Amino acid sequence: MTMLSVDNLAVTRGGLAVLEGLSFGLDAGHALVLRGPNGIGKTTLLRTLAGLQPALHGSISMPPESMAYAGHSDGLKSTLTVTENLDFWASVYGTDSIEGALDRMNLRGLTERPAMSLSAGQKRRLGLARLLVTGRPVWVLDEPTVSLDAASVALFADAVRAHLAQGGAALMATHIDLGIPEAAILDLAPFKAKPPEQGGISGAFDEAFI
Amino acid sequence: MTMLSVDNLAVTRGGLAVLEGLSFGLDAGHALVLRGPNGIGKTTLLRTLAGLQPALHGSISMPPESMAYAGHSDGLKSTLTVTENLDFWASVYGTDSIEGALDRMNLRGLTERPAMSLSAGQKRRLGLARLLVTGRPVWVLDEPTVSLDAASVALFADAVRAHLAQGGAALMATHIDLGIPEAAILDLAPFKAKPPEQGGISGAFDEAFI
Amino acid sequence: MLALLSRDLKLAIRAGGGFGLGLAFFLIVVTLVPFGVGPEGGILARIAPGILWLGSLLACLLSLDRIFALDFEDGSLDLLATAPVPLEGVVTMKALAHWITTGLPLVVAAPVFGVLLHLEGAAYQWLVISLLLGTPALSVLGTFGAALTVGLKRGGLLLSLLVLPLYVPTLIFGAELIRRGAEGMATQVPLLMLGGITTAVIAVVPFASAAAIRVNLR
Amino acid sequence: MLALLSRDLKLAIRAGGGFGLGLAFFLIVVTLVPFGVGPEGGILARIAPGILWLGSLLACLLSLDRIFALDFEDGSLDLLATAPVPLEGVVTMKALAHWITTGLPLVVAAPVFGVLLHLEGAAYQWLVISLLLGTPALSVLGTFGAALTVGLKRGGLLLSLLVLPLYVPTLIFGAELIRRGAEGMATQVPLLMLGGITTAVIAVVPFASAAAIRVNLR
Amino acid sequence: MSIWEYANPVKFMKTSSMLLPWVTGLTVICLVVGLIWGFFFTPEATNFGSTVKVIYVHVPSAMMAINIWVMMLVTSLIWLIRRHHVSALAAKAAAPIGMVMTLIALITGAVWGQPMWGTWWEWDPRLTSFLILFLFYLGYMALWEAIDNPDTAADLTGVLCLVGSVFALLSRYAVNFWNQGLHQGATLSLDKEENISDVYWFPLLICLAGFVLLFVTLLLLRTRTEIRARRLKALEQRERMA
Amino acid sequence: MMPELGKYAATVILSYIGTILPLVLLTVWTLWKGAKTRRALELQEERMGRKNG
Ligand code: HEM
Ligand SMILES: Nc1ncnc2c1ncn2[C@@H]1O[C@H](COP(=O)(O)OP(=O)(O)OP(=O)(O)O)[C@@H](O)[C@H]1O
Ligand SMILES: Nc1ncnc2c1ncn2[C@@H]1O[C@H](COP(=O)(O)OP(=O)(O)OP(=O)(O)O)[C@@H](O)[C@H]1O
Ligand SMILES: [Mg+2]
Ligand SMILES: [Mg+2]
Repeated sequence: MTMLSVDNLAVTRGGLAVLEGLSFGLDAGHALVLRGPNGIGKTTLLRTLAGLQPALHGSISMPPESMAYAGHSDGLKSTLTVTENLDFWASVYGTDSIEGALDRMNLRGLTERPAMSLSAGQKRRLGLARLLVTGRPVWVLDEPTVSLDAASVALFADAVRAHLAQGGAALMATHIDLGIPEAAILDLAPFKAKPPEQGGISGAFDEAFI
Repeated sequence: MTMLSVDNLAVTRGGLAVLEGLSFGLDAGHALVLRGPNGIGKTTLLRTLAGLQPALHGSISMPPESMAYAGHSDGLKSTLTVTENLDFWASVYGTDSIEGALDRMNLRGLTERPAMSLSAGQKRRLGLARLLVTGRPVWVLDEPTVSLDAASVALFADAVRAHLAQGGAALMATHIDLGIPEAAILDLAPFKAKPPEQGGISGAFDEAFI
Repeated sequence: MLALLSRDLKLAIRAGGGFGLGLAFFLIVVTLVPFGVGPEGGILARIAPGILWLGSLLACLLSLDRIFALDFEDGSLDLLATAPVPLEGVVTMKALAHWITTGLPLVVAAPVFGVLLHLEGAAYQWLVISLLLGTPALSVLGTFGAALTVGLKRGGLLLSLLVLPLYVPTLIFGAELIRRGAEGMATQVPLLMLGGITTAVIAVVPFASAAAIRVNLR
Repeated sequence: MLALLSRDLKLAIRAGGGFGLGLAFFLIVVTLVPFGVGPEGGILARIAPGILWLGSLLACLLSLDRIFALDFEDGSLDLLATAPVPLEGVVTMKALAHWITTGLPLVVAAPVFGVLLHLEGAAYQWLVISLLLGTPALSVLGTFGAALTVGLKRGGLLLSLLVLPLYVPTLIFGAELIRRGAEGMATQVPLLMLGGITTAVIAVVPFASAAAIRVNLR
Repeated sequence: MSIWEYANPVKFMKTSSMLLPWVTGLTVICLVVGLIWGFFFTPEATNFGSTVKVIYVHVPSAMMAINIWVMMLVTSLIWLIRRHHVSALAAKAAAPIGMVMTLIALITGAVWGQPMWGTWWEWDPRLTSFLILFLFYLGYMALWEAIDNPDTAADLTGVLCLVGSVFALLSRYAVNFWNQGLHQGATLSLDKEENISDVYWFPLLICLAGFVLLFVTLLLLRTRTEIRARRLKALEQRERMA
Repeated sequence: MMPELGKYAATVILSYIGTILPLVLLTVWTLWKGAKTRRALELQEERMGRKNG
């Protein structure tokens, strides 16, 4: 079953196209890793898929209410404890238990700590635990393993595998190895937007003035 | 020549010792990589060395005004351009030219962009360029290559090597490979602070209450 | 949705007495006015309704700029915008939390501050009524301003600048209501206007705020 | 050091008219007061010195909370603390930048606002003098408050609570200076006190602020 | 044995638990005797009428409000200079008591002002400077609450207390300059005993002692609580470490 | 028993109430907080199996 399909998509940042002609599909049980040099537009693409900004062109289709997004920052409240942070997101998404997520991300020993007193990697683990409590099938993750040590990367890889096994799907941008060799890889470099005179797409906001 | 020597150091976070009994020296022309799982105390150690917090015990010696510190965040002003950001730090450190740094970190094409419109990796490159303009011999870096793509990691490794060749030294905490195989590695796990009853150091602030 | 409200209240309390601070600021404004204006009771009584309203308005204003800014900075706003809750609801809950932590305590404490400014006896009941009717509008309008300026560094002053003109009608009718009440004149008109403004604001403005946030996240 | 000043000024301008916003807020407060108080010229003239001082004080206050907060959040403060500049100097430069963007424009524009409030003729020169002497103290004290609350979420209101009582002497002598000046009374005492307070504050408080920042970074 | 030994939490806990029953007993005796004597068995004064009885709650609370701030200043300095934890915690423990004392002085003053000056509130220098003192207490307490790390909080509130004291004094002077005021002058000095006759003087002394003792009792209780809270936090962290 | 307070009865009584009530509240709060902390500390000490101070 296709969870997400993207057709001839073009995305913009700061009024300028950054990626164009992008088409791919993501099936249930599969993971896709986005790669590409800094500034190619991975974050922009993921934000567009998450509905945070409109696409310039092309179409995105996915079942309604099926996506969970995690960006560069984790959305943690520094004065709330680990449990309170997770509980909040669980009730926003209408799921009930955070116990599984705490175990899976090895946060058991930290439950009563305010998020502010966590180390960089511990914060990130908490951010990933949030994904587990959303109960959404399509994960859209921007550099999920930043600051994680080897053991935590393995935890993350296990969590992704379990998610895929339950029929979920995952789309991840990264520069480093995620420890999920079975994931397909999509290199974004070929889709870099070209200026219109070289056959690139036109129609980004500012183009009207050119 | 020894640039930095640490003797029987103990560092605290939130009133509790996290690392203890740490001794090492760093010679000019050498690099040392700190490793250890999330939350072991790498950031705490580096902040202590940088003089941002007092050590619980032990001594740190290094020539005065010789250290440049770069933490998890880059200290960029989002409304200033790349050049303005660098210029500011250059004049704070009393060095004059930022041209070399721009070239070495491949920021030439971005000079007039406000920092806010950079991608995660571009921001990090700018943060590293700041180090180059400090003109300080001892670099103390916390996860310097987060969010960098492979090409930028190589740029960074080259910059470190050039710095070492000029008689500098570098101390770096990281979880991923920095591409500097000649650097010595110090695993912090054995230095984890133990409770006093197991022979750990006592005297952290809250100990008086126990 | 209620989770959001309870989270915001929790955050306000954690951050060191969310409830008390608005009040304390109000108290400070009320204290400073006589220093500026001079201590004579007559003059103070004359300007008391205006000052009390101005004080609550400013107390409101100062707590405003962080309504969305913190959520924006730590990425929660992105996550809330992709979560299965309507952004209009989020905005309304934020305004409600703001009112509970700032507006409501002001309503309760205002009579005490009235004493400090020699407010006339008949005016106290009208003071409470007008604040009770008016402050919700302040919170909702403030949320709108905060939504417009979310993501701007140093939004504080800009926010005030945007919001204060929107506060003018509420301020005018609020202070007028107290003044008329104190002098025993007819109070229907300001009362109706104040109620009307608040109702309309609560019904309409959250949509504008949600739209502003969507644009700002883009 | 100068680099720091010019950076802060640049930031203030980039962030959408740093200079204008303090003024605009001042203007709004000055226009809202007649709405709250009623438009009679007599009363307005009577309370004008106080309101002008209160207005500048609040305009100052509103722009205060971000003096260090932004630098703390993006890590610049850590880097500045490890840079070869004394933290006392950093603090002083920050206060100076704040004064240039907020205090100075207020001094220049205050006479115009005086007209709006029917300020008496003889008072204008004293208005300018008292603001010129007093506002630097406001900025330096504000920097102290900002240093105490750096790193606290939702510092805005707490900051006001800490700082406003410290503003009391300046406010009293400032407003008194204008009032006495307007009435042709002797102005030495308030003048000397105002100048003395400002000088002492500038000489001493930056050390306290720098100490507070060091503690906060720890 | 030096006084600094009491800066050790364990020593302080031991000593204070020994002291507490005695202090508590004395407090109750003084307060009950003083207040009952003041309320029931003092004659009317010519200029104040029966309201002279208010003096037995008004003056002690007003004096305590000031003295507690001074005590906080001293303990803050001890903390800043010698870094004895108990003195920082004592300052923290004293603040709410001082705030309540200030509040009582304001309430009784306001109630007293109604018949005497015909107004609940007047911007008299003495009254106004109390209002400012109240604000300082509020700010001090709010800062303690807002900071997580107790060490940091102790340092910052200490600095605030220092700066605040200077400005409290300055405000007092400024306020005096600004408004001459209605409030009673200081008749309560020991060398001018004739100003206040013995009938009023003795119960007042007892009340004063009662308020001081009450402050000591509450201070001991609250400091003990703060020390326990600190110890609890340390133990929790220790548990986490193991 | 009750002394003759005359026309100022309200003033005197109000001021005593205004004193005793805050003091009682402060005391109750202090004791309550003390008891709460003490209980939490005892629980913790029990759990960690240690006792001193
Ligand atoms: C909120 C209002 C008031 C405040 C904050 C206040 C404050 C004070 C203070 C600080 C003292 C000095 C205690 C000392 O000797 O150190 C005092 C004493 C006194 N107050 Fe008030 N007061 C207030 C209202 C009043 C009123 C309305 C009256 C009666 C008309 C009054 C009568 C007195 C008297 C008789 C003393 C004793 C004077 C002496 O012997 O020193 N106070 N009050
Ligand atoms: N506000 C903006 N205005 C103009 N250009 C922008 C703006 N924000 C980002 N860009 C540019 O858009 C491009 C895409 O950025 P994006 O953040 O999507 O990159 P990325 O692939 O996620 O990079 P990284 O791996 O470094 O995170 C970059 O070249 C960036 O410089
Ligand atoms: N404010 C605090 N109070 C109590 N404990 C804290 C506080 N801040 C950090 N810690 C704890 O101190 C320990 C050291 O943290 P530190 O940030 O130095 O780790 P790190 O080695 O840099 O980890 P990472 O690789 O995840 O960045 C962690 O266990 C962390 O949870
Ligand atoms: Mg990115
Ligand atoms: Mg770290």
